[in-house]
Amino acid sequence: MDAVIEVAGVVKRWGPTLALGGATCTVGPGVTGLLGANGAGKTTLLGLILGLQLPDDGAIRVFGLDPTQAGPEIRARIGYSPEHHLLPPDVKAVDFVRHVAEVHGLPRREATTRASDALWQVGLGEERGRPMGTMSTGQRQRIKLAQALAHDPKLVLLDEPTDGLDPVQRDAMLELIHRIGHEFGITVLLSSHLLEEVERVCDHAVILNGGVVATYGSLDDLRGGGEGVTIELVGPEANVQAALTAVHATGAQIFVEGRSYVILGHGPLFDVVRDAVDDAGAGIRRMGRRTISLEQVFLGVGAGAHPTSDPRRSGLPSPSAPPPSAPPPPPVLPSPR
Amino acid sequence: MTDLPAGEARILDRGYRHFTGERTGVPGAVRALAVHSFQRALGLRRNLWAKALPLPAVLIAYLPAIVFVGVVALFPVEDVPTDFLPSYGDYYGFVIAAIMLFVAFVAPEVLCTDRRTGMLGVYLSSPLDRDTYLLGKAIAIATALSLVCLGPPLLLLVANVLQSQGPDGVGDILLALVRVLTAGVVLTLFYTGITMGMASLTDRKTVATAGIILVFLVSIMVTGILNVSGAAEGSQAISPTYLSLDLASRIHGEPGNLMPSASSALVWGAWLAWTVGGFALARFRLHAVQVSR
Amino acid sequence: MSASWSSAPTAPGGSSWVPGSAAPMIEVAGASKWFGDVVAVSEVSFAVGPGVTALLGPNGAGKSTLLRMLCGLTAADQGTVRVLGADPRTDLAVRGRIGIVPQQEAVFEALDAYGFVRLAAVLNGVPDPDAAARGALGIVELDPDDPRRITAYSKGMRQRVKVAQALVNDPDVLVLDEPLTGLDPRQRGHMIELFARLGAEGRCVLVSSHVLDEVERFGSRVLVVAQGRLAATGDFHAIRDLMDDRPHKIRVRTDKPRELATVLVERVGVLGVTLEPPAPGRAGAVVVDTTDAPAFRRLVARAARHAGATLWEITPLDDDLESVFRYLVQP
Amino acid sequence: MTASTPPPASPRHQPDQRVSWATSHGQAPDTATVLVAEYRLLLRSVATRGRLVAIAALALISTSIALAVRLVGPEDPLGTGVGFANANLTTLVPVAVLVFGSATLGDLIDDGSLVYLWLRPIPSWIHVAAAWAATVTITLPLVGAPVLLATTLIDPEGSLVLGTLLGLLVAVAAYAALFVTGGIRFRRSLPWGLAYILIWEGFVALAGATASKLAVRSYVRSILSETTGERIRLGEFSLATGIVVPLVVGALVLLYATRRLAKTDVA
Repeated sequence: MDAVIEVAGVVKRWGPTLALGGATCTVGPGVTGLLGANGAGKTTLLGLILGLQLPDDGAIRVFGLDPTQAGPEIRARIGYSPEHHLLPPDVKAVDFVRHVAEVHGLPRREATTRASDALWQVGLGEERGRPMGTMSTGQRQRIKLAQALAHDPKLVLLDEPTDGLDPVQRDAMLELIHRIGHEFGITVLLSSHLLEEVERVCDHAVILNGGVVATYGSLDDLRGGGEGVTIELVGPEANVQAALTAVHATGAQIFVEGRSYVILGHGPLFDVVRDAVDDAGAGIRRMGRRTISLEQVFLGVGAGAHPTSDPRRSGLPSPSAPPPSAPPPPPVLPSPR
Repeated sequence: MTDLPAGEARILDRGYRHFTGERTGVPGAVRALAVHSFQRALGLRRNLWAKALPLPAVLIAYLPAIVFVGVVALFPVEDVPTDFLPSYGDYYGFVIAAIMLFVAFVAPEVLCTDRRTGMLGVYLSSPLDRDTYLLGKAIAIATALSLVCLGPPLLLLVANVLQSQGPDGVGDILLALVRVLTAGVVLTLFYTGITMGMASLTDRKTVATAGIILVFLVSIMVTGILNVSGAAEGSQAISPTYLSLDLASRIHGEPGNLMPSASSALVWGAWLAWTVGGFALARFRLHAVQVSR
Repeated sequence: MSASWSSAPTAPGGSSWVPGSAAPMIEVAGASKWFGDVVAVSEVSFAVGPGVTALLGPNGAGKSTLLRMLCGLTAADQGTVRVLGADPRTDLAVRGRIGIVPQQEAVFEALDAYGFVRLAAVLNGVPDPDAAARGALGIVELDPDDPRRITAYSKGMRQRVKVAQALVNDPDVLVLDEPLTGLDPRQRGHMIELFARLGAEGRCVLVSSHVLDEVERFGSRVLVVAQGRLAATGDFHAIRDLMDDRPHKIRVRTDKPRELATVLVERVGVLGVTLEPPAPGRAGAVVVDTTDAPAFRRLVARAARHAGATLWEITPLDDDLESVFRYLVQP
Repeated sequence: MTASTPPPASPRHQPDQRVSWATSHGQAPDTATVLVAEYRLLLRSVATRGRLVAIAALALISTSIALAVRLVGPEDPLGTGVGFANANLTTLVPVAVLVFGSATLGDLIDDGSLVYLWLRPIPSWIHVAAAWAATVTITLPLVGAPVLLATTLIDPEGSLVLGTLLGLLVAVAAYAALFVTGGIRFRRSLPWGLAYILIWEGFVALAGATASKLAVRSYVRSILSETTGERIRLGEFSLATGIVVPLVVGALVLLYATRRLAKTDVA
């Protein structure tokens, strides 16, 4: 996995405040989530990657080049979609995207064709000739993505790309970001606060906390191999209880987690559960390997002062600091509510 | 693409195409920024309203030249009094109002809007940095201003030469051409510097335009008061308008009509101060601005 | 023995309040609103009681217009809106019992956080505005003595100042238009917890949001609006169950997909089956189309046992919040 | 785990740890404190550096003109003084009042922050009154004082100073009412206001006696001419009319603004 971005011990101060205190991580191809509390140093890191600020210490390599020396050359191959929705209102979408492509070094004719291609790709084919002042938030987000794509970057930095979108538009945008990272062969660095979206689209994540990279790696590593089964049972209450009793009899521990149950145990747990449910005549709405959510990892690494008492996970003590492949916490009897 | 033999077909992969050509780098970026900003300043590729102010102002600057040339062309040579045609230095006297209005409009339009429309953030995350960005903007503003500072006298010179009214003989023509070009460039740089400096003080273009016009008027008024109370003629250098008129006539060899007693050093010094000061202020303000990501 | 785990837990967060049983705090009857000849809201009727209710709908469905109507910021062209029994458009007193977090970011830039929240307290006639302002800012974790003006605030901090302003007059009704934008996960969790607590106290908290995972954590009462009309109301999971008559797609990941598929076709009467080949590090799967989801859920374990296939994973592909939302809002 | 018992039917109950921070429920807020609070808010949000510098520059120009006139030493100081006062009271003062007046509530409506004033249990006349007061208290010192000073520079004659002062107060009061309402009624109220001052009062109202009745400027002129005895064209109303009519019209306009604000669609 040849790294696209390598960050080694980077320190950056803004006057008295320490924005980054020795951050170290690497970002490879595919889609990587950049996570962190407000003020954890995400914006500063993006600025250093773009070569807009000089690090006080440590080193950064983007495409193997040093942003402090080869800033313009790197920025020519980076697409950036900012967080704000500001766009010149009286400029046509296609003119705007073409202009940004030209500024990134594409000759005029190539920039014109690629601009309309990019707008078609983000689903703004018909509206590309309209001035951007008449566009909705959803359309503006897609224009910002198109201008980041048009000049064929090797790396795309997206800051809250789904902000302001409704669920259906959000789904389409995430689908497109996934395609960019995997089909178009462009590395995507996605900065977002919505961990559920990062879980859905990203293969890797970098979690910043207080100016230091708390943890980074592939999502599967971060969330750890899930032992045990999460299952949502349906059907008459008696049958459900009977099924659970049968499973409990085999020595497995059972937790309540929102509307489903977490079953931890040894041996062929999946078959045991299957047979117990069949014998008891209960039904299965949803079932799968138990995984820790990215949010628990995020809050676990201290990115949160106190873990959220998310109603859905009220029964399960959130892991304090799960090293990537640590076994789940010792089972406890479900806490009386 | 040879035609396919009968009965065969191909589905072309319209997937994402990578760009493999040569990238134009920072020079290309500066050129793209300059062209784009120049077009916006003159309202090209924009709706009618955007053209409402710049185009008439440019026309007004050329009108006197066209009239002079027209008169010379239509009437037989002997009827035209010899001192009818203005010297290229004096020409500016006719159009200084149009120049001041146009100049007060261009820099704010080119510099101020980028921060409010989020474009500054887009440019600074491209191969441009703050200095190359300012260079691109300066080129756009200078080109636009040269339309009114350089164009009209040039048109007048060309027309006169063709009608053999003005200088004749290669030497004279060349001399006149060089003087017209110098005056044009000097004034263009002068107004580009001042207006960029003032436009960088705010990010609302209407406020910037009003500010520049206010500075021009107030400086004229203040020089008026100074003259009334008997200050040295050189003090007129604090008014950009008077300074530019005087400079133009000096470059064309006529003694400075507005402040003959002021030494050339003082006048050129004032020119340098205004111009370089303006550019420096613009650069300082741009480096100070905190670009919200 | 059976007491060692719980029966199916009621909706956690104590907002298990069923709207019918308490006096509704917001009542809307046949409300409509036009902007010129564009219908923004058409004949919407609902009632909202204490607790947290999430307002969902695609962009441009009339959510913001509806929220503004509830606060009396804009008049209904038809129908009636009653908040705490009064019309917020005309009755001044009821406005003092409403707290609002509007969608737009603009606040009084000339003030600092403390000044802004204190002003809200004064204008609401709160007896001790200083204490109220400090209390409200404390709840949203903002420092009342921060001298910076709000212009210098980040989006997340600005959002929290707006929430503090909405809380300062101890309102009975809280109307929040996408209050969590710009907040990081921890702040988001803290805010959700706060709203749940406010709802549990019997206040009526109406929150509009686009992030469905967030909505589920608010509690589960929803109002879904689409194209200006009410698409669904009530408990989100109950809505999901109402949709059982719809054709469902369910993916079953197993070590013997082919054998399980045949048994499912014979014994469970599914409409159609598609096989997903195993990928490296992941087992193969059977994607089942069925119109009788409850039957499938009951019989899948038996079928797997019969086929000798281990059930690694069962995932309903259109059962999550988003597909329910997509189903409800389609024109 | 027993399901938490549903709270009793009373609309609000007091769980042990209540999120509440305000003691009792607010009764109707007392008018005076609210008026002062809004007044101070609008004063601060309107007095931006840009506006203050711009209007102060204009006032500086007018005073420097008066200084120049004084240096030259006019033959008829009273006539020149009245001319100078008239010019200022009918152009500089209205422009200054427009710049601040239209911004008081106009800016809040444009950027959508009006909701934080509007959705309160207070009658809407309070917003309009606070806006009017803020406009008056900014323009009087910023523009009023320099104009008064400049006029006395030209001719310190008592009747001129009195006339200018009276004209100034009436002009600021009337124009403030006009432009605060303009800020509420029109979206881009600044250009419309300038059009009113320069085109309507500048040209149309000079057409004849009846037209001049519809411009504040004519009443201000009448105050000046009545107090100083200098005849000014189209300024023939009596002192009483000159003072009363603009103020009454101003009050009516503010009433319209109150009703308009109560009926407005708030973002």
